[in-house]
Amino acid sequence: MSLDALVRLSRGGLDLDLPLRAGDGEVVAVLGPNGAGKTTALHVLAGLVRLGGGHVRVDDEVWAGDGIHVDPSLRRVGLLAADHLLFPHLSARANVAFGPRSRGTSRADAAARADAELDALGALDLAGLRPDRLSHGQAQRVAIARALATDPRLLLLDEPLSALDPELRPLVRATLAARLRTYRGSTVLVTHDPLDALTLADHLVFVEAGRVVQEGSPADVVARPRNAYVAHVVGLNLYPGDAVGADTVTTALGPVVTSGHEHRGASWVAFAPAAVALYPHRPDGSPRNTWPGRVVAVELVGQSARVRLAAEGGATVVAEVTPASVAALRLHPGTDLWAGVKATEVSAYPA
Amino acid sequence: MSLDALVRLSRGGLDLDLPLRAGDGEVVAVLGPNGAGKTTALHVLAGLVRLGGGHVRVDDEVWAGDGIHVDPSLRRVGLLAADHLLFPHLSARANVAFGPRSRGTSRADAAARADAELDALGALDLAGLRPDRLSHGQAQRVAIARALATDPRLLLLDEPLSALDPELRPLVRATLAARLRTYRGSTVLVTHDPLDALTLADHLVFVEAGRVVQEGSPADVVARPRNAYVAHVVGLNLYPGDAVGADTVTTALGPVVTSGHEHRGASWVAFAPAAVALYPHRPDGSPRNTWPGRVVAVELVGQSARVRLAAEGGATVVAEVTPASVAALRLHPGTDLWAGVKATEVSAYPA
Amino acid sequence: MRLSRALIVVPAVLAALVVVLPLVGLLAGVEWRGLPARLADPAVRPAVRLSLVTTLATVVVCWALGTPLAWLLSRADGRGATWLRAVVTVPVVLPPVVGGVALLLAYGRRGLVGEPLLEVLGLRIPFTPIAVVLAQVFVSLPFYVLAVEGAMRGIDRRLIDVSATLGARPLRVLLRVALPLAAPGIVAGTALAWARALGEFGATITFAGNFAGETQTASLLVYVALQDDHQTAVALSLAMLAVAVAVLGLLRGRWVR
Amino acid sequence: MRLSRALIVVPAVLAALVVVLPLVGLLAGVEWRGLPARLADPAVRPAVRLSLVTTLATVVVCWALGTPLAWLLSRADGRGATWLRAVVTVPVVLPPVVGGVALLLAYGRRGLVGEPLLEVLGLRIPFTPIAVVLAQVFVSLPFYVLAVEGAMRGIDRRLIDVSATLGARPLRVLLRVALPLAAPGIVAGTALAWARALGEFGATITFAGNFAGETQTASLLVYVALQDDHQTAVALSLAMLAVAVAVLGLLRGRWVR
Amino acid sequence: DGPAAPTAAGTAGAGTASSRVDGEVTVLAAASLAAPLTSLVRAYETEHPGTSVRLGFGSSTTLAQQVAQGAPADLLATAGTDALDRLGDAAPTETTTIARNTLEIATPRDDPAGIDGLVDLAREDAAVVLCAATVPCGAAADEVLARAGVAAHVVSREIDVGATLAKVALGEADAAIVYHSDVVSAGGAVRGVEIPAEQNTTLDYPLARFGDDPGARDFAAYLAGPAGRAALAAAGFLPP
Ligand SMILES: Nc1ncnc2c1ncn2[C@@H]1O[C@H](COP(=O)(O)OP(=O)(O)OP(=O)(O)O)[C@@H](O)[C@H]1O
Ligand SMILES: Nc1ncnc2c1ncn2[C@@H]1O[C@H](COP(=O)(O)OP(=O)(O)OP(=O)(O)O)[C@@H](O)[C@H]1O
Ligand code: MOO
Ligand SMILES: [Mg+2]
Ligand SMILES: [Mg+2]
Repeated sequence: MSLDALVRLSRGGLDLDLPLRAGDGEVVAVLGPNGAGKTTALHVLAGLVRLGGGHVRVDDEVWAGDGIHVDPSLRRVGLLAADHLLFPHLSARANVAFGPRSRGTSRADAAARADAELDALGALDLAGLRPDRLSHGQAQRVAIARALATDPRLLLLDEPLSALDPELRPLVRATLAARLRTYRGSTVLVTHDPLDALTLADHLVFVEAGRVVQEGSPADVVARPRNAYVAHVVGLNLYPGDAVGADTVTTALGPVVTSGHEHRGASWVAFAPAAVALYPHRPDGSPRNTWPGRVVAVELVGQSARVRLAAEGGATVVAEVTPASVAALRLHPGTDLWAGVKATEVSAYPA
Repeated sequence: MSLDALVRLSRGGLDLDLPLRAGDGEVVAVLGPNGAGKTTALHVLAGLVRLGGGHVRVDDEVWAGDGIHVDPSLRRVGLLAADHLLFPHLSARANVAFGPRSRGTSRADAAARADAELDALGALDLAGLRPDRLSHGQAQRVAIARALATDPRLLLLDEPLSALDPELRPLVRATLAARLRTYRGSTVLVTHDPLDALTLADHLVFVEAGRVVQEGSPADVVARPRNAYVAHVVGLNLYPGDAVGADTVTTALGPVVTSGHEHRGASWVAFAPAAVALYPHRPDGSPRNTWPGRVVAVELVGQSARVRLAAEGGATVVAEVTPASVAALRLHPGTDLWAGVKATEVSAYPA
Repeated sequence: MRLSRALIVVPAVLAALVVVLPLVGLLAGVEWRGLPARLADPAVRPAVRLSLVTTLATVVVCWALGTPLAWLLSRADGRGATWLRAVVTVPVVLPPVVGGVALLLAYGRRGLVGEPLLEVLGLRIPFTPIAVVLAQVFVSLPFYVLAVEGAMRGIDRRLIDVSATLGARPLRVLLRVALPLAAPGIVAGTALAWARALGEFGATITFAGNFAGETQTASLLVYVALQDDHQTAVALSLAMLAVAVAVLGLLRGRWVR
Repeated sequence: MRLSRALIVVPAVLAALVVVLPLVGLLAGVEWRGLPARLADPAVRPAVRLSLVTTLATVVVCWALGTPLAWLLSRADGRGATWLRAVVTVPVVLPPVVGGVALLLAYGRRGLVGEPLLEVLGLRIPFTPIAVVLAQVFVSLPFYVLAVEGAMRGIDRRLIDVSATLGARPLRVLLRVALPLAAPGIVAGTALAWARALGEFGATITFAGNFAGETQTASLLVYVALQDDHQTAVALSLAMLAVAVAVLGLLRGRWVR
Repeated sequence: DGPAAPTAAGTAGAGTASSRVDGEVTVLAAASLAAPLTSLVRAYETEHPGTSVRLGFGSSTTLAQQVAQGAPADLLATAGTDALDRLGDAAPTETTTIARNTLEIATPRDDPAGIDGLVDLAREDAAVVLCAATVPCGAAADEVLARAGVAAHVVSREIDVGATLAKVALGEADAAIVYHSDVVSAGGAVRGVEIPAEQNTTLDYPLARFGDDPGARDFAAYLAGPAGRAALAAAGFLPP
C-alpha cells in the first residue's frame, strides 16, 4: 500500500475526516462540491497544512501523524494546483526544470527533462516564455509539466485540466493518462470532471462537507450512485477494451464503434447513460452501436430514471431516460429491449 | 449601437485586429483557442490596455481611439476575470460593495446591494468571509456578484463560469441569463463553453490568432460552421420557444420534450447535433422527440459528418453522425428521414 | 539542524548579533544605581516630550506626503521616475550635518524660501520646533517612501486594474486597495521613519539649533551629555531605546500578524 | 487635472519639494569657481576611495547576513519575531554617536568581544577600516533587513509552498524563489543601506576615529572641512551626492523596470 | 626614500634607541586645530623624509575617550584640559601646552544686528548662538558673559565651535561667541568683534604624549618649536 492516509482537521467551517488510500501506480479521484475540503486534503498530504489528527504514510514511511511532520521538500510529492502558480520570474523551461534542479539533477539534464515534459504536453514552443506571456491555458500546461518532472512518489492533482480549452483538453487528458500509466507512485486527483475521474482513476472518493459520501471503483459508483450528487456527476458507462481499428474497440459488449480514434491497443470506452437510447425492437438508423439486453433495475434518481441492463456478454449498460419513457416502454426488471448509442457519443481513450 | 469597437494591437506574438459591436442589451460571445487574444481584447475595452489602432465607442462616447484614452474608472465597465481577483483584505460583502461605494452609493445602500447580488448567486452566506476563506468556486461567485453590482454599461466577462463545479454551473448560468435579460448595457462574454455562448449570447465571434474566423447569430454559426474549430465548439441545435409545461417547450419544431424544467414562458431549447439520431423510418423507443425531415446538406467536418435537415415546420435540425452512417443510410440532399432526440439530451433555459 | 537550514539560520544569527552585541555592551556599561537620578535631571523631561511630539508630527507628514509620492513612484516606469527616486534617496547619503546646512540654505533667514517667508509672512523657521520637524522629515522621508514604494510594487497589478474598472478613482484606489495591501510595507516604513527621526541629530542641531525646551530633542541632549558625562548620555539612550523597542514591538504586534 | 488625481499629485509634489528644495539651496550656495580646486585637495581622494570600499563591503555584509535574517523574520509570526524585529530597528533610533560608544563598549579594548579578541587573537578592531565597516553595518543593516522583509512578506505564499513540494530545500527556496520575487525590495534595501553607510558619520568618528587614509571617509572629511571652511564641505558633499545619484539611478535603471 | 629614516631620527637629535622602525607617528587633535596641523605635518614630512604622521580629528572629548578605549595615539592635542580627565588609565608620559586661544564675538559679514560688544548680545533683536555648556567653548562663553554681567539672547547652544560658527557664517544667527582662531580660519566669512581682555578668558591647548616613541617626541618638539608656533600663530592661536 503506497499511500495510506487519514486526514483529520478542523478549519473554519470545515471538518475534515477523510481516509485516503492508494496502491502503487493507483489513481484515486476525489470529487465533491465546492468547499468540500478537497484542496485542503491535498495540502495536508503535501505537508503544507498540518494534520489535526490521523496520519499520512507513504511506502511505510510516516510523513505525518503522532507529532511527526515531514517537511514538504522531503516528501517527494508533485502538486498541481488549480491556479497554475508558475514562478513569474522564470521561463516555462526553468519552471519545469526547477524540481529536478532542486533534487540535484544537473543543469543540462534538468533542461532536457523539462523540454521532454513540455513536449509531451505540446508546449515545447512555449519553453522560452515567462508566465506573464502565457495565456491561462498555456500556463496550466506548463504547470502540469512541472509537477510531472520531479517523478514524485505521490502526485497531487487539483483540477489539473479545468483551465484548458475544450479542444486541447482531450489531448492533455490522454497525455496525462499515458504518463500516469508509466508512473509508479500513487496519485490523488481532485476533479470536477467525471470524464477525468472515470478515465484516469482506479478508485473514486466522493466527499461532501469533509466526509466520504460514497467511494468505490468507477464501475461500482456508476452502477450504484447512492446520492444525487454522485448520480449527477458520474454520468458514464465505462468499459475496458482493445482498440483494433480506426473506429472500433472490442469490449465485453462486443465491438463498439467510435467516431474515430488514433490509438491502438488497450483502451477505455465511455459513453453517458443519457446517450443511451432504448428501443423495444432492434433499431435501424444512425445509432451504429446496438445491443440487446434485459433490464436488471430501474431507479429514479432526481428527475430522471436510470435503467440498468444486462447485455449479452454479461456487461452492464446504464441508460438514463425520462420517467415518462419508463412508462411508455413499460420498463421493469426482466424487460428485453435494445440499447443504442451513436458512434459520435462514444469516447475512447488509451488505457 | 451601444458598443462599437475595432481593437487593433500588436503585443508579443499576438496581432489583434478585432471588430466588436453590440447593441443595447445585446450579448456578444467571443470564442477561440488559448492565446487567441480574447482576454487582451477585453482589457482593451476596459481601458486597461491601450489601443494600438482602431477605436472603442460606447453610446456614441469615444472611450479610446484618435489619441483619446478614457480612464478605466470613468468607463463604467464591469470586468470579471477568469481568476476571481477578489480584494484579499475585504470580506465578500465589502468586495461586492466596493463598486457601488466607488460610484458614490452610501455605505448602507452599497451593503444592501451587495447582499442582494450575493443572494442572487446563492452566496449570501459567504458575505462575511474573506477571499482566503473561500474555495475557488465560492470566490468566483462573489466575483460575479461584484462585477454585476456596478450596473456597468459594458459588461466584460472572461470565462465567468469556468471555475464553478458542474452542479452549480447551471444555477449560476441561469442567474446570469436572467440578470443579463434585464441588463440594458452591452455584454462581451469570453468563454470556452459553447453552452454558455449559445444560451447567453445574441452574437458569436470566433477568434483565432487575433482575427475573426467566423461570426454570426448562434443559429447561423451552428448551421454553417466554416472551420473545424467552430464546428467542434458549437455542438448545439438551438430554438426559441415557449415552456408550456413541466417537460414541454413548444418551438418551431413542434413540442419538444425535455427531462423537466422549472421555468415557464419564453425559453431556449438546445441539444447537441451528436445527440440527434437519424432513422429511415419513424422509430419507436425511448427517443421521445422525433421529427420527419428532408436532408438539405451533408458536410464532412473533421472526422464527422454534419447533416442538415429541414423539418416540417421549416426549422433546421443539425445532426452529427459518422461518415459510415452517411454511407449506411445513403444520406444525400433530398433524402427523407426521421430525426430523434432523447428528452434527457435536451436542455431548456429561460430566454 | 540540516545544512540547508543552517546556511540560513547561521548568517541570520550573525546579523542579529551585529546589532545586539553593541546594545549588550551599552547595557553592560551602565551604572544601574545612578540611573534613576540621571533620568530625573530637569533637562530630560522636556527633551523627551519634544522628541515624542516632533517625531509624531514627522510620521504624520510622511504619511500625508510620502504615501502619495511612493504610490506614484511605484506606478511609474519612465526614466523620470528613476531619477526622482534617486533624488529622493539623497538625504540618506548626505551626512546629516550637511543636510542641516542645506536646510539652512533653503529655509534659513537668507535661504531660497526662507527669505521670502520671513519678509512676506514674518515667519522664521530655524531655531523653532517646526525646524526640528522639517529636519526630521528631511532625513526620514526617503526611508518611508522607499519602503512603501517597494511594498506597493509588490501588489498584484490586476487587483489595481479591477478596482479601476469598478469605478474607483485614483485616490480611492490608493486609499482602499493599495494602502491595505501595502500595509506591511507601510508599517515597516513608518517604523523606520519614526526611528530615524527619533535618532536624528546632525541635521537638527545644524538647522534647528539646540535650545532646551524648544529644539533640544532627546537625541541632542544625549550628545550634549556625552561631552560631559557619558553615564547620563547612556542612561538617556537606554530610556530612548526602551521606548523605541516598546513602540515598535507593539506597533508590529498590532498591525502585522 | 481631476480632483482625485490632484489629491495624490499635490502631496507627492510637496513631498518631493521637501527633499529637493534643500538640495537646490545647497547648489545655489556653491561658489562654482573654487570647486575644482577644493576637490583637488589631497585629502579628498583617499577619503572618497575609502568611502567607496567600505560602503561596498557594508553592502556585501548586508546581503550575506541581512537577507537570511529578513527571510526568517518574514516567515515567522510569533512574538519572538516581533521583538527581534524591534531590536533590529534599534540602531536607527540610537543617535549615531551613541551607537559608536556602544560599538566601542562591545569591540573596544575593554569590550565584551573586543577584549577576548585582542587577548586571544591579537586582533584590534577600533580605529581600523574594519571598524568603519562595522560602524556602517551597524547603522545600515536595519534599513536593509526591514526593506527586504517587507518585500518578502508580499510574496504569494503559495509559490513558496509549491517550491517546497518540488523538493527545494530552504536555502534554495530563498535563493531561487524568494530572492528574485523580492528583487525590488532588495534593490530598495540595498540602495538605502548603501546610502546610509555613505552618509554615516557619528558612529564612525566615535568608533573608528578619523584618520586620513585609514578611517577618514568622505563623510568625516566633510565634517572636518565644515569646521573652518564650509565651501569645501559643500563642494565635497556635492561630489558625494553626484556619485550617489548616479549610482542609485543606474542601479534602479538596470535592476528594476 | 626608505633609507632616509635613520637620518630623520638623527636630525631630531634624540639618541634613545627605539623599537620603532616605520617612523610613523599618530596624532589625535581637536577639530579646531585641523588647518594648522595639516599644513605643519606636510612641512614636517618634507623635512623628515621617511617619517609619516597620521592625523585624526574629532571633538576633544571624543578623542580622549577613544584614547581610553585603546586608540593608537602617540600624541593628543585637545582644546582645553578638561578632556584629559577622560583618559582613564591611559596616562600621558608628558603634557605640554602648545597654544592658547581667547574668545571673540563673530557676526555675519554684513553684521545685520549691529553688534559692537558683549552688551549688544542681550538685545532681543539679536539672535545669539553659543556652544553647549558641556563643551569647552560653551563653558568659556558662559564665563565671559557672567563676568560682563550680560544675559545674552541665546537661541541655541551648539554642539561644537564648527556648528556655532556655521550659524553665523550662513547669516542665521546675528552673533556667536567663538575662539579667535575660528574667526581667523573662517577667513572673510565672518566678522570678528574683540572682547576686552578684562572680560575675556583664555583656553590652554595641551599636547599629551603617550609612550616613548622617539618620532613622537621629535614631532612634539617640532610642534612646540618655532615652526609650530608660527603656524599656530598664523591660524589665530596665542602662544602658550
Ligand atoms: N485558511 C483557512 N482557514 C479557515 N478555513 C478555510 C481556510 N481555507 C479554506 N477554508 C475553508 O475550508 C473549506 C474547504 O476549502 P477547500 O479549498 O479545501 O475546498 P475545495 O473542496 O477544494 O473547493 P473547490 O472545489 O471550490 O476548490 C472552504 O469552505 C473554506 O471556507
Ligand atoms: N503583456 C504581454 N506582452 C506580450 N504578449 C502578451 C502579453 N500578455 C499576453 N500576451 C500574449 O498574447 C497572447 C494572447 O493572450 P490572451 O491572454 O489574450 O489569450 P486568451 O485568448 O485570453 O487565451 P486563454 O483562452 O488561454 O485565456 C498570448 O499568446 C500571450 O503570449
Ligand atoms: O550621523 Mo549623525 O550627524 O551623528 O546624525
Ligand atoms: Mg479546491
Ligand atoms: Mg484569457
